[in-house]
Amino acid sequence: MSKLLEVSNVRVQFGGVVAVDDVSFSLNEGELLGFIGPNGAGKTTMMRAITGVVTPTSGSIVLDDKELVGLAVHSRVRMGLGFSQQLVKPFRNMTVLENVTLTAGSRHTRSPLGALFKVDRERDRTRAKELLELVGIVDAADADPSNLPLGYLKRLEVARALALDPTLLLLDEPLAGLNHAEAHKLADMIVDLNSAGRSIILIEHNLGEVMRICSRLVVQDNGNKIADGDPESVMNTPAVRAAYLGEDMDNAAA
Amino acid sequence: DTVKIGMNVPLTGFAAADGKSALLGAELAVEQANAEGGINGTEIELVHYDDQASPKQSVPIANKLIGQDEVMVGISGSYSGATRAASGIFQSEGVPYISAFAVHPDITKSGDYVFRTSFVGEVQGRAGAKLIGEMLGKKRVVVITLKNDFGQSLAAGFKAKAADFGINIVNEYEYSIKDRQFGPIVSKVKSDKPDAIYASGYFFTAGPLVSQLRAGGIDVPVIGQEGYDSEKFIEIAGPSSDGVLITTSLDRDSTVPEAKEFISAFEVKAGYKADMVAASGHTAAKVAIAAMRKAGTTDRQAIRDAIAATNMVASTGTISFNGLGEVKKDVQVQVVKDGAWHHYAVIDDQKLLTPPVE
Amino acid sequence: MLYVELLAQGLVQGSIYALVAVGLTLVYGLLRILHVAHAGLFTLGGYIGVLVTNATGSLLLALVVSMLVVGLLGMAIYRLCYQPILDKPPYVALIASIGLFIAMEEIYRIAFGPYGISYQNPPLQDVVYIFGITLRLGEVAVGVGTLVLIGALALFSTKTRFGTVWRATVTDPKMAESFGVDIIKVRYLNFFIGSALAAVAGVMVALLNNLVEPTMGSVPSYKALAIIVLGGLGDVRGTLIAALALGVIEAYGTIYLGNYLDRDAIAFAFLILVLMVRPQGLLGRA
Amino acid sequence: MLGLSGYEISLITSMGIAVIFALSLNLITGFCGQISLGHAAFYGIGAYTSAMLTKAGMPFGVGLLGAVIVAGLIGIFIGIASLRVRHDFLAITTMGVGFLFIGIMRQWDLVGGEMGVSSIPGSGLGKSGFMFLVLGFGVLTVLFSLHLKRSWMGYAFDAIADDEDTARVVGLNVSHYKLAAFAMGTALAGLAGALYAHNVRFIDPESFGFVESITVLSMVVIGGIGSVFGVVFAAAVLSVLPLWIQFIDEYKLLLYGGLLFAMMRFSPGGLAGLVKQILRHISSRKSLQKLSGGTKI
Amino acid sequence: MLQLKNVDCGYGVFQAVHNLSFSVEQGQIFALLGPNGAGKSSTIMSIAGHVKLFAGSLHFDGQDISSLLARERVRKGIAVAPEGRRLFPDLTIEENLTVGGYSQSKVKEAVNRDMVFSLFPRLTERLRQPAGTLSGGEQQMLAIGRAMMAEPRLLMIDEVSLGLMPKMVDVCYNAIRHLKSQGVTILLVEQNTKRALDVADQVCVLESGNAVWQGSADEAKKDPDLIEAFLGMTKESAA
Ligand SMILES: Nc1ncnc2c1ncn2[C@@H]1O[C@H](COP(=O)(O)OP(=O)(O)OP(=O)(O)O)[C@@H](O)[C@H]1O
Ligand SMILES: Nc1ncnc2c1ncn2[C@@H]1O[C@H](COP(=O)(O)OP(=O)(O)OP(=O)(O)O)[C@@H](O)[C@H]1O
Ligand SMILES: CC(C)C[C@H](N)C(=O)O
Ligand SMILES: [Mg+2]
Ligand SMILES: [Mg+2]
Repeated sequence: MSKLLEVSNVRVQFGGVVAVDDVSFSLNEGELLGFIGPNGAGKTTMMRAITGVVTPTSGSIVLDDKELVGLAVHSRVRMGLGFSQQLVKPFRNMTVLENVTLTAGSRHTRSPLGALFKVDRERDRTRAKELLELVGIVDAADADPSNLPLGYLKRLEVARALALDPTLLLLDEPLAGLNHAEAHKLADMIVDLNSAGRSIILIEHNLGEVMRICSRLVVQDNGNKIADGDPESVMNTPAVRAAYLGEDMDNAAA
Repeated sequence: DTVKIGMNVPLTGFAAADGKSALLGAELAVEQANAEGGINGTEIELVHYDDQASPKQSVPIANKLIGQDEVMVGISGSYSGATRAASGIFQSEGVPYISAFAVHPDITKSGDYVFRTSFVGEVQGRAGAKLIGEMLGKKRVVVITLKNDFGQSLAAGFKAKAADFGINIVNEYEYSIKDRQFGPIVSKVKSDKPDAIYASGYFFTAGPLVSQLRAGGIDVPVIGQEGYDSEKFIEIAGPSSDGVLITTSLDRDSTVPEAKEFISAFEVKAGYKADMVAASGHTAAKVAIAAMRKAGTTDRQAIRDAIAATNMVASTGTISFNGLGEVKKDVQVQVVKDGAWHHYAVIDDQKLLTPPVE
Repeated sequence: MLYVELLAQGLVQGSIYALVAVGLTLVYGLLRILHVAHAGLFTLGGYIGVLVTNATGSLLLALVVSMLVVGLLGMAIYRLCYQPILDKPPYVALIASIGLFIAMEEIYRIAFGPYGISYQNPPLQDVVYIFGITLRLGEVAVGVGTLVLIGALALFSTKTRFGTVWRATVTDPKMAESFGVDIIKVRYLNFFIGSALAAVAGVMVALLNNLVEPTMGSVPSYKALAIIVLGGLGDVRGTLIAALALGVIEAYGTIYLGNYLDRDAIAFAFLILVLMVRPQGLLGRA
Repeated sequence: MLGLSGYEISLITSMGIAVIFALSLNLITGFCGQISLGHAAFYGIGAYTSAMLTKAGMPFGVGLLGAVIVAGLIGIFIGIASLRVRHDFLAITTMGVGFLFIGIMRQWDLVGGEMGVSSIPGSGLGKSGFMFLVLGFGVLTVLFSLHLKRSWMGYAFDAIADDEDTARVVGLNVSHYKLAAFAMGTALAGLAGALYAHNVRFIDPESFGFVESITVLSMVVIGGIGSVFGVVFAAAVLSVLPLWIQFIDEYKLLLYGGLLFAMMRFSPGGLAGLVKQILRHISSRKSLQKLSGGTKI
Repeated sequence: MLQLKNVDCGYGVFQAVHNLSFSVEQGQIFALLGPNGAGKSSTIMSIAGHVKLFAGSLHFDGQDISSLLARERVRKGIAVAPEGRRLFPDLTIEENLTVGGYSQSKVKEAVNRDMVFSLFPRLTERLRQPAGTLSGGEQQMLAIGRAMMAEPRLLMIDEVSLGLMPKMVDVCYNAIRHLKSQGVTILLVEQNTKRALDVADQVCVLESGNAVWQGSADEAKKDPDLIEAFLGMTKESAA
C-alpha cells in the first residue's frame, strides 16, 4: 500500500489559540480513516489546513508526493481533494441538481477560457442525478436548497464533493442531523465508495457508525494527536476514553 | 404659424439655477420681440429642452430641435460640455447656433454657424490682469483657480498678461466645483501675504470662499469674474462681499436704455434681480431675433450671415462678432457696495480684449 | 504653524464627514445597506436649520427642530422604503436609495429654489484664537460637538447591553427577536439617531459655508460611503478615525497635491491605498 | 433613410450604445456578482483612447480596436488590484477607481485636461450607417451575453456570485474567473465608450463620472441583475427616458429618481424579476408540493 | 402547560405541518421525533413564533399565544436553541450570552451566566472569541447556553446532540435532567432516538408533517413497529 496523504508536524494557530499543535499522520491509498476527537479538538481545522482554507503556521502536507502547503484551495481540489464541510454551504441560487452538476462538470471549468466554449450540460446532469440517487435525495433534485431540511443539505454537500471524483474525500460530520436509519444508509454508501477504491477521511461524532465502518482511527484532543491505530485498540486507550467517551458506554454501540 | 428659436438649457440637476436664469432671459427677449410684432408679423416661439448640462443629452436635443421642431436658430443656455457637443450638430446641419454663456474655447471652432455672445475665458482673464496690475496697482497676487474649463481658461488668460501689468504670481491653488470648504487654502494664502487675490468661481463657490478668506483675516482685494455675478453671491458672503470686484458683462448702473430696460423687466418677470447669465440669455436671443428680422427669410444661410454681421446694442453691451464667431464687446467691472453690485469701471481696451480668431 | 493650522482645518472638515458618515455606519451596521439617501437628509437638516434660524433668530432651536424633523423622516424612510426590501440583495436597496436621493435633491430644488438659501445673520462667525490658530466659533463647535456626540455613541454601542443587542440584530434579527429584542424599535432608534446627527452636520455646514443648496448632499453621498468603508463598515470608532484621517489628508492634499489631483481623487487614492493593505478597512475584522 | 428622422436616429444610436455599456457591466456585476460603482471609467478609457487615436489620424476601426484593448488591459490591471477586496469593499474601491480616473484625466493636458477633446472625427459612415454599426455591435453583445450565460463559464460565474469561498472548495479558480469577467466587461465598456466618443464627438472628464457609473448600474439593476433581455430593455428605455419626459420640464429628474426608487421598492428583481415572478407563480408550486409529500428513507 | 391544537404551519404557500395537536405538561420532557423533513423544526419554530401558523392554536399556561410576537413569547418564558444554532457570529461568546439574557434583569443575567458556565466550562476559556469561529460542538454548547440565559420555563432544543462528542452529549443530557429537576419544561428534537426515549416522558412522532404516533416514552420503547417503521432503529438497539 502506498501513502496517499502525509501530514507532518502541522500546526495551526489563531491569535493565541493553538487549534492544531504539531500533528502528524498519514493515510494509505484506499483507506477509510476515522478522524475523531472531542469538540474543539481541532479536527475541522486540520481538515481546513489540508484543503487550504486555513494556512498552517508550520508543517507540511503531501498528497501523492506533492506538497500542498502554499497551493490555493482550488488547485488542491484539482489535484484530487473532495471536501464536504461541517457547516453546509450549498449555492443557494441554484437548485440541488445544479449544485451537483457544476462539480460533476468540473473538467469544463478548469480555465475560464475553456469554460466559455463549452455549453452542453446533459451528460454531467445525468451523472449528478446518479449521485443524488446514491445519497438518497434525488427527490429534491429540483428544490431550492434554502427550503431544505439540514439532513438533505448534508447529503447534498457529500454528493457535490463526490461529483468531483476525488482521489481523497474529506467528510466533516456528514452523518450529523440524520436519524439512525438515514445515518446507517449513508455510512453504507461511504463504505461502498471506499470499496470502490476511494480513500476517505471521515470526521464524525456518531461513534457507532465510525466504529462500524472505519478501518483505522486517528484521535485528536486539544490540538494533539493522542491515538492512531485500529478502532478496537484506539477505543481502549485510557486517554481516549477519558477525553471523548461518555459515561454511557452504550453510546458507542448505538 | 410661428418662427422657432430652439434652446438647450439645464433645468434640472446641478446647473439648474443658471439654466433657469438663462431661460427666463431668453423668454423675456422673445416676449419683447413678439410685442413689437415678432418677425415681420410672425410670432416667435422659443422651443426649449432640458439638457441637464450633459453632452449626452444635448446631442439628441440638438437633433430634435433641428429635425423635429425645425428651428431657424439655436441658442445654448447651457454649460460648456453640452454646448460644445451640440454645436457640432448645428454646424453640420447648417443651423446657426449662439452660445449665451458657455466659455469653452472650442465651441466656436465647430464652424462658421456657431457664435458666442459672451467672453471666452481668456479674454476675461486678460481683463482681470489689467484690472489688478494696472487699475488697482497690486503686484503680489495669489491665483485661486476653479478646476474646470471656465476657471482654467480664465487663469490662462490672466497668466498670459500678468507680467505685462507687472504682476508677480506668488502662488496658485486649484479647487473643484464641489468644494465649499476652503479652510486649508485660506491658511496657506495667509502665509503667502499677497496684495490681491484673483479667484475664479461661481457665486456658490465664491460666496463661501470670500467669506472664509475674510474670516481668516485676509483683507486684501478679491477679484473675481462673471461667475460671481449674481445677487446670490452677496447674500452668501454677506458683509465679506463688500468691495469684491469682478469682470463681467452686465452693468447694473448702466445708462444704456437696453440694459436699464432689461434689468427692470427681468425683475418683474422673474421675481428676482437680473444677473449675468440672465442678461446673456437675453442677449443671445436678441441677437438671433435681430438677425432673423434682418434676413427676412427662413433661409438659414441668410440668417447666419446676418448674425455674423451683427452690430447691435444689447443688455450686455454693443455686440459684434469676429471671424470665428467670438463676441467683441467691452468688459464691465462691477464692485459690491452696500450689499449690491455697482459700476466700478469699464475696460474697453480692444487690443487687450481681442478674442481669438482661430 | 501652517502645518498646525492645516491640521486644525482638516479636523474640522473631518468632523463634518464623521457626523454625516456615522449615521450611514449605523444603518450599514444594522441593515447592511448603503443608505445613500442619508445625504439627502443631511441637506434637509441644513435647510431646516437656516429656515428656522432666519425665522426665530435661535440657532439652538434650529438645531433641535432640525434634528427632530430629520430624525423622524429618517425613521419614515426606513419604514416606507427599506423595510419592505430588506430581504433582497443589497444592491436593490442601494439603487432604491440612489433614486430616493435624486428625488430628494429635486424636491429641495423645486421647494426652496435652485439658488440655495443663506442665514440672514449667520451665527457663530466670531473668530477665536487658540494656540495661535485662527478658527471661527462655528468650526470649534463642529470639532468639539462631533467628538462628544460620536464618542458617546461609540461607548454606547460597545459598552452597554443595548449596544450589544443592537449589533446582534445585524446578522440574525429573527433570533434576536426570540430573545426579547424589539428589532423594529432598535431600527427606528438607529435611523433616528443617525439621521439626527446628519441634521446636525447639515446645520453646521450651512453655518460654515453660509449656503444650503439642493445639491449640498452630493459630495457626502459618496464620500461618506468611502469613509464607512475605510473605517471597516459598521464600526463607529472606525468611522470617526477614517473621517478625521480623510479630513486631514484632504487638507494637506489640497495644498500640496491640489495642482496634481483634485480633492476627491486624493481622497479616493488614499482609500484605495488603505484597502490594498487592509482589505477589511482600518478597524474591520478580517 | 427608413423614414427615420435625424432625431430618431440619434435616439436609437444612444440606446444602442447604452445597451452595450449596460451589458458590459452586467457581465461583471450581473453574471459574476462583482458590484462596480466605477464602471464609467472604462467607458471613458475607451472614449479617450479612440478619440486620441482617430485624432492622430488612425482609421475609425483602429480607434475602436484600440479602445477595446486599452480598456480591457486596464480592466485586468484594476481587476488584479481589486481581487483583495470583496462585496461592499469592492463596490467602494471601484467607485474610488472612477474618481481617480476623473482626477487624472482632469489634470492630463495631453488629453485636453479639463477642456476635454473636441472635434473627434466621425465614423465616416454617416448618421444612419453609424446607427447600424452600433446596432450591429449591440446584437453581437446580446448574443455573446446569452451564450456566456449558457456556457460553463456562466455556470461558474453563478457559483462565484453566490459564494466565493464555496466556489473555491469546488475547485474553481475564482481569481481567474473574476479577472475574465473584468477583462470582458471592461473591454466591452471600452467599445461602448469609443462609440460614444464618435457619436457625441466631444468628450470631457465629467462625462465619465460617478453619475454615469450609477446610471449604468441602475440600468442593470432595473433590468434585473444578470438577465440579458431585462438589461437590454432597461438600458434602451432609461437612456432616452430623460428625453422622452421632456414635457414635464423641471420635474424630469424628480420623476427619474422616483422611478428608480419605485422600481426597486415594488419590483426588486427588476423587469426580469417581474416577468419571472409571474411565470414562476404558476409552475413552481408543483415542485414544492411534491416534496411536501414527505420522504421516507 | 403548552398545548397545540390542530396546528397547520409552514412557509409562504407551503405547508410543512398538518393538523398537529399535542400537549406538554409542566416539568415534563417532551420529545419530537421523526425523519428528515418531517416538520419537527417547523413545529418548534412555530411555537417560538417564527414559522407562520396557518390554522389552529397555541396555548401556553392556558393563554392563547398564537398571535404573540416572538419577543413577547420569550417574556412569557419560552426560549429556543434552534436548528443550525443561529448564533450571532460576529458577537463574542460573552456577547451572545448577553443577548440571550436580554429579557432578564441584570442581576438574573449574572446568575444565569454562572449557571451556563458551570454546565459548559469550555465556554469560559474563550469569552472573547467571536461565535462564528467556534468549533461545531462549542457552537452547540453556546446555543443551548444562550437559550438558558432567558431563564425559560419552556426550553426548546432542536437536535440536542448534533455535532457533540459522546461525552458532551452526556453533559447536555445531564443538564437537561438538571433543568427538569428545577421545574423547567423541555421540548426537544433528537435524531438519537435512544437518548431521546431514555430521557423523555412523552413522545410525538412526526412524518411528512403529520403526527403518526403519540404516547409515553415507555410505551414507545415497547412498540417495535413504531421504532422500526418511523425511528429507523432496529429493535435490539432500542432495548
Ligand atoms: N478563526 C478562529 N479564531 C479563533 N479560534 C478558532 C478559529 N477557528 C477555530 N478556532 C478554535 O480552534 C479550536 C478547534 O476548532 P475546530 O473547529 O477545528 O474543532 P473540531 O475538532 O472540529 O470540533 P467539533 O467537533 O466541535 O466540530 C476550537 O477551540 C475553536 O474555537
Ligand atoms: N424556509 C423554508 N421554506 C420552505 N420550506 C421549508 C423551509 N424550511 C423547511 N421547509 C420544508 O418544511 C418541511 C419540514 O421541514 P423541517 O425543517 O421542519 O423538518 P425536520 O423534521 O426538522 O427535518 P430535519 O430532521 O432534517 O431537521 C420540509 O419539507 C422542508 O423542505
Ligand atoms: C454661469 C457662468 C459663469 C458659466 C460659465 N461661463 C461656464 O461656462 O462654466
Ligand atoms: Mg468540527
Ligand atoms: Mg430540523
